[in-house]
Amino acid sequence: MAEDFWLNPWLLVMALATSMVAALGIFMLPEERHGLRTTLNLGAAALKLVLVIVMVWGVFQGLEYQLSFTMLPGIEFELKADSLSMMFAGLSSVLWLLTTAYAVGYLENSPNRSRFFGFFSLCVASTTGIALAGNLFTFFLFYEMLTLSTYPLVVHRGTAKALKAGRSYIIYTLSGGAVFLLGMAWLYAETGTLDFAPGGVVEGEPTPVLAAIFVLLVAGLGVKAALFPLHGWLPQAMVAPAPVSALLHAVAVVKAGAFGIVRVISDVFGMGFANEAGLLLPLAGLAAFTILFGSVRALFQQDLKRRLAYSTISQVSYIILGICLAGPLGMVGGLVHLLHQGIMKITLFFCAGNYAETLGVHRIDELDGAGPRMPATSVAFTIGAFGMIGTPPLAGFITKWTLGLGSLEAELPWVVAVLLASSILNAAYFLPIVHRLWFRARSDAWPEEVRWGRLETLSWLLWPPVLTAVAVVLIGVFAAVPFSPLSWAELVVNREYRP
Amino acid sequence: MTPHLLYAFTGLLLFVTGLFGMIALDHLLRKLLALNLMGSGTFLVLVGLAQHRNGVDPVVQALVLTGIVVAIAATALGLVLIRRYYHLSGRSSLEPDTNDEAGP
Amino acid sequence: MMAWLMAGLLFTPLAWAVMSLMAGFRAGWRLAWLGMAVQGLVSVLLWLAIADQGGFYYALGDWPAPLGIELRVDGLAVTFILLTATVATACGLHAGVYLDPDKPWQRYFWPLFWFLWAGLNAVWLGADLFNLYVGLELISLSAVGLVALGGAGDALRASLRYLLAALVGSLFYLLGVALIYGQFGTLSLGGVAQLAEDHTALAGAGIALALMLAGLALKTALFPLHGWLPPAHGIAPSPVSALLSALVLKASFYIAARLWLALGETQGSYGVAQLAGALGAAAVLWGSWMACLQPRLKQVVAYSTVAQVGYLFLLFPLTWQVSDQISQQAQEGMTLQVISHALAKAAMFLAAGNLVLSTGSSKVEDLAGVGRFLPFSLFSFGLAGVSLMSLPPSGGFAAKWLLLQATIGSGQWWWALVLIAGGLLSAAYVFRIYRASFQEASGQDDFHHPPRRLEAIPMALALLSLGLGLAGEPVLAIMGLPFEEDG
Amino acid sequence: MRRWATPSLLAVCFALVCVLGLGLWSIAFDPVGKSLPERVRDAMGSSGVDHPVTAVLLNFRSYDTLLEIGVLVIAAIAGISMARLPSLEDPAFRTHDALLGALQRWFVPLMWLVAGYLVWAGAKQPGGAFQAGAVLAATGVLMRLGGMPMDFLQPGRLLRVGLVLGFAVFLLVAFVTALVGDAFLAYPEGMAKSLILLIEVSLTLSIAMVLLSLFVAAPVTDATGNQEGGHR
Repeated sequence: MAEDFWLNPWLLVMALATSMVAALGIFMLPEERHGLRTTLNLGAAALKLVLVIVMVWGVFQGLEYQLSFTMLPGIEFELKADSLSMMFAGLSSVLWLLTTAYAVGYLENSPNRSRFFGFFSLCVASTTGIALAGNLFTFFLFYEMLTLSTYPLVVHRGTAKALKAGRSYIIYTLSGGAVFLLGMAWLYAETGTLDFAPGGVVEGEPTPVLAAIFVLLVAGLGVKAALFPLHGWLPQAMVAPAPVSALLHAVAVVKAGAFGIVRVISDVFGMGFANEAGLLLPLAGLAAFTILFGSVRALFQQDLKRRLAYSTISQVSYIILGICLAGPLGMVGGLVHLLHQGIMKITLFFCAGNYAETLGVHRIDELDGAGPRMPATSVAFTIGAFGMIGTPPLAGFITKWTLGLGSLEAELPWVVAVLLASSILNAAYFLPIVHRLWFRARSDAWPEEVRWGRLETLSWLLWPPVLTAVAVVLIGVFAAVPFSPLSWAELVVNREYRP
Repeated sequence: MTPHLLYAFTGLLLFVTGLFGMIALDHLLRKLLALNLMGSGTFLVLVGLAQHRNGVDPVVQALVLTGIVVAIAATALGLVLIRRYYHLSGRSSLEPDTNDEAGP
Repeated sequence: MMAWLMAGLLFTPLAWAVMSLMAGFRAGWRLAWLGMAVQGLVSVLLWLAIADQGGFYYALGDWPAPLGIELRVDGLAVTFILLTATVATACGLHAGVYLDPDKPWQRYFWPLFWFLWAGLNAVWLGADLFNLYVGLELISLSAVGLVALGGAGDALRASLRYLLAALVGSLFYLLGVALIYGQFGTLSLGGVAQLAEDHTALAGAGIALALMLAGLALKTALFPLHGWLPPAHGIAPSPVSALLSALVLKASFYIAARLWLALGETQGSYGVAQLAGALGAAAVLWGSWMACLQPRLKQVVAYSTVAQVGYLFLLFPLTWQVSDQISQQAQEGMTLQVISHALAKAAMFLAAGNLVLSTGSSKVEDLAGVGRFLPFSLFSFGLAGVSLMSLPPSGGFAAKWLLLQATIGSGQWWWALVLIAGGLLSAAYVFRIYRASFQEASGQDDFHHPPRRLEAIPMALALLSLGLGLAGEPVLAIMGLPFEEDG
Repeated sequence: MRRWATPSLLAVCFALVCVLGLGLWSIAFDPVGKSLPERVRDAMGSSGVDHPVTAVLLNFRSYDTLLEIGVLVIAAIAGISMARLPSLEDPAFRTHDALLGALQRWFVPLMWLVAGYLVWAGAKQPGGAFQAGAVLAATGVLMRLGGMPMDFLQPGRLLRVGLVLGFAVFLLVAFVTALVGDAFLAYPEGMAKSLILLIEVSLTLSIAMVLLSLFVAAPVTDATGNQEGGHR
């Protein structure tokens, strides 16, 4: 009986449905039912987290959840929970809970909240779908749904700037989706299958056609992963409200792209095949270039959120770089960064949002003396920043260390140089901010200060970054403990790619 | 070459003449007449070709009768519309559509 | 049982046309409820029966073809009959609330509506070339009548253009029928197809086929013969626009497709197939581009129809002298495209009507701020847009997927580019509407709220079109049922 | 641009004539398949009438005819929907001409007689409902021109009943035959002749009514509506 419960494939549907049903409920609720909406939203988020934890446990025990039905002749709609998908699903469900709480505080007293939270939930439903997709077709289905459900969030404020950003976002992502579709259709015509399988489904000799398909798929995914030169939408999308930026950057959109690339390389083409076909090295080069390019561009940004945006462009490419090293250690490094970057980046965005909401500060040069005024937020920011730079023993260090080992294992020493250069650049654009926070005195008043009672800011806004900052420390320090991101990434690699 | 075939070729000629008128003429009544010419041409082809082949063919005669009734209905509808259009707008031709005068 | 169903199917719309002519608008609406229920029930039962037993020929008057007229009752036909019942019921329910019942001419709406429905059913089932002509005329004339009903000068001009185009198209078709009859001596499509298989590449039959296709292309508003469509579909009352775009266009296309599948292989040529595809491709690009430029909401939707119809014509190159499997894929893709476009476009026109009603303006730019007040209609519009953009999981996407497979499989990769580009261009005009509605308006609160029912109908249609992709397999399974010749 | 439009159109039309002519020629001398009239001849015995055209129209291909009458009714509906209400008939258009009046007195009864004959004759020789209806409608036109009051042309219930009577009878026959017999429009054994006659007579009346109402619907209503719905 208990066995049946653990194995129940309807867990997959329920995990998907929690946010979907929440979205529908929220759309139906009248605008002024704030309390009910918040309860519904947080309740769904918590329930989903529980479901995912159950499935994580199940997968850890070696179970595999699977559910499918035929959509079109030869095409299945398939949901599947393996260790890799649980990684992404776990990340999204944890961070969804936090981001929802944060957004409730952030959007207090602003209009159109019903619409916002509705699409917010849809967005998370799509992310879960992406994580649980059991074949490329299902993946694409949710991938496009994600595009659609994030658009209203990006243009939420309805200003000319927001609409412009939304337009560029949609042009980039839909074109990417179209390219991906072409690649997928071609792949199906060539191989007759779209399934995900450990070690890949592509067989036979590498051919130019397969290489072209690979390029199409990666290019389509690279748009969302903000791979150079397809990154143009990301800095513009910063006009969205802070929780949206946090979600776009840390959890949903860019990660969907990166996760998709991982799936394509490891479960469709197969690491070995892709490497033999010589497809991975150019991609690794592109990722390395993106890492450096993003960091350099970040140096010159004066707007806090834009600097973080370029930092994201740079950091997400670590994941791709890790996979492209084509070795187990590199893969562990890439996968673990999927989680690490998410948690660190969301901390930074929460903090940036707090500065904007509480003090009215958007630019870096206005941050002088924010540390003493908002100590908890600033400590969280500092931890996040040091994590990004890769200071031991924080999360970012684990990533860079593993990646470094991976590149040596793959005998690509130049990657180590890239990692080092990137760390120096990270320091160069993060440390001045930290310096301003703590070591510069404030001379004039804050642009738009709001007082929220006893605490430095609204408690809805304060707790999420504090919790994630603590997590950054913990996952770094206890990286070797079971269920830590690192151990799970090792589990994924061990289970699926070293059978 | 039977006389029936001659009818068919005449019908063809009428059809294309009607088509020419339909495109080249502006006045709506003329267009409608051209349309009727096309219709008559078609009926001639229908009967002529079939009777050339089969001799007297009651099937096509019946078809043409049906076709004539349909053509009458269409012509009548066209006339009703043209008349009302003329009544309301004072125009008897379809000038190039500008699209955005339309709508409430 | 089957005989009763067929009798009910043929009888109901015509009988209701007669009865509602006797009644006023309100009484006509009450009658229509009953009629739609009967027709819907009959359609569903017939669909189930065909799914169970396979298709058959129904000889009217008990005179089998070629002497009498036969109806071809197969999976595809009943699928379209069911589709017609769905969309027409939705439009009818919408119209009953939407149209102003006090205008004296509205009483004629219902008879024309029912005649239109009857004509559509006649075309779906038709297997006799001349009978199809009469069915087409039944559709055209009632559609023109609906567009013109109570209209002002502009509406009349639009309906006149529509009428003239439709009649010229019909006459081209009829001339083609005349030639076919002269060539093969029969009017039954099945009989013609059989003879054509024994005598391939007859010059006269090829010309006849080209004539018929040209006429039907004009009636289907294939680029560059689409000029009559946007004014007519844009200016008609929304429920009528929905009917026209969703169903009426498909009728002429359906005939063209059946002709092509019966005769194309033996009497057609590579040139004709590629030309039809090229014009369809041009329609996709040009229609979408024009939709991006239109200032009026309903014109945007109307041009979108021009574009979406273009996809259908890719059927011609993708079924000409290719393997059975690819032809099957293309046909399935075409069917799904017809169904999903019908549902989505009807939803879109009805939702657009609601939006126009509530903002009191037909301009796209006046939608600013409507997102806050009318999210339900806007949401329906958006969901329908998903299908038009052919994003998953909509029926439009499933159609595109199958067509993509067919293009790649047949090596005609250039159509794949058209499919992809068309999807992106349609996103451009759909997002243009979204964008306008997300704009924050300065203090404009002057929105009128239409009744709930008006909002629910487009939503239901949009959801159907969205869900079609998920249920593609069962729908296609019915459509592709083997046909039993003796039935 | 405009200067070249007509010549180039002419050229296109000429090319079209050539192509179509070629097609016609090739068809005329290379027909395939069997001949349909033979089948008509064979089936005449059970058709219920003697004249083959009538048999085709009202028996073999009666479904075509049913739909065709539907098309005619649609045109009539569109016509009366645009007429000024409530009366279709405008007294201002009446003429009072003594000669016309005298002519009428002679002609109208004669034309009725002719119409009746045409219906009846349709069973054996050329003639039938449509011809008779046309003659009947012409009578109405003549009466109207002569200033005879024709109250039944007011678009009231009477007119609408008249318009659809033939269609309704035809449809009812079709439905009943489907329920009791084998198929839609399959006349039961031995009843073909009387049913066809019933249909013919009622069709004659309706066709005349349709044509007449289209002719008489001259005055046009000025009222136009908001194209979109009435809720604002």
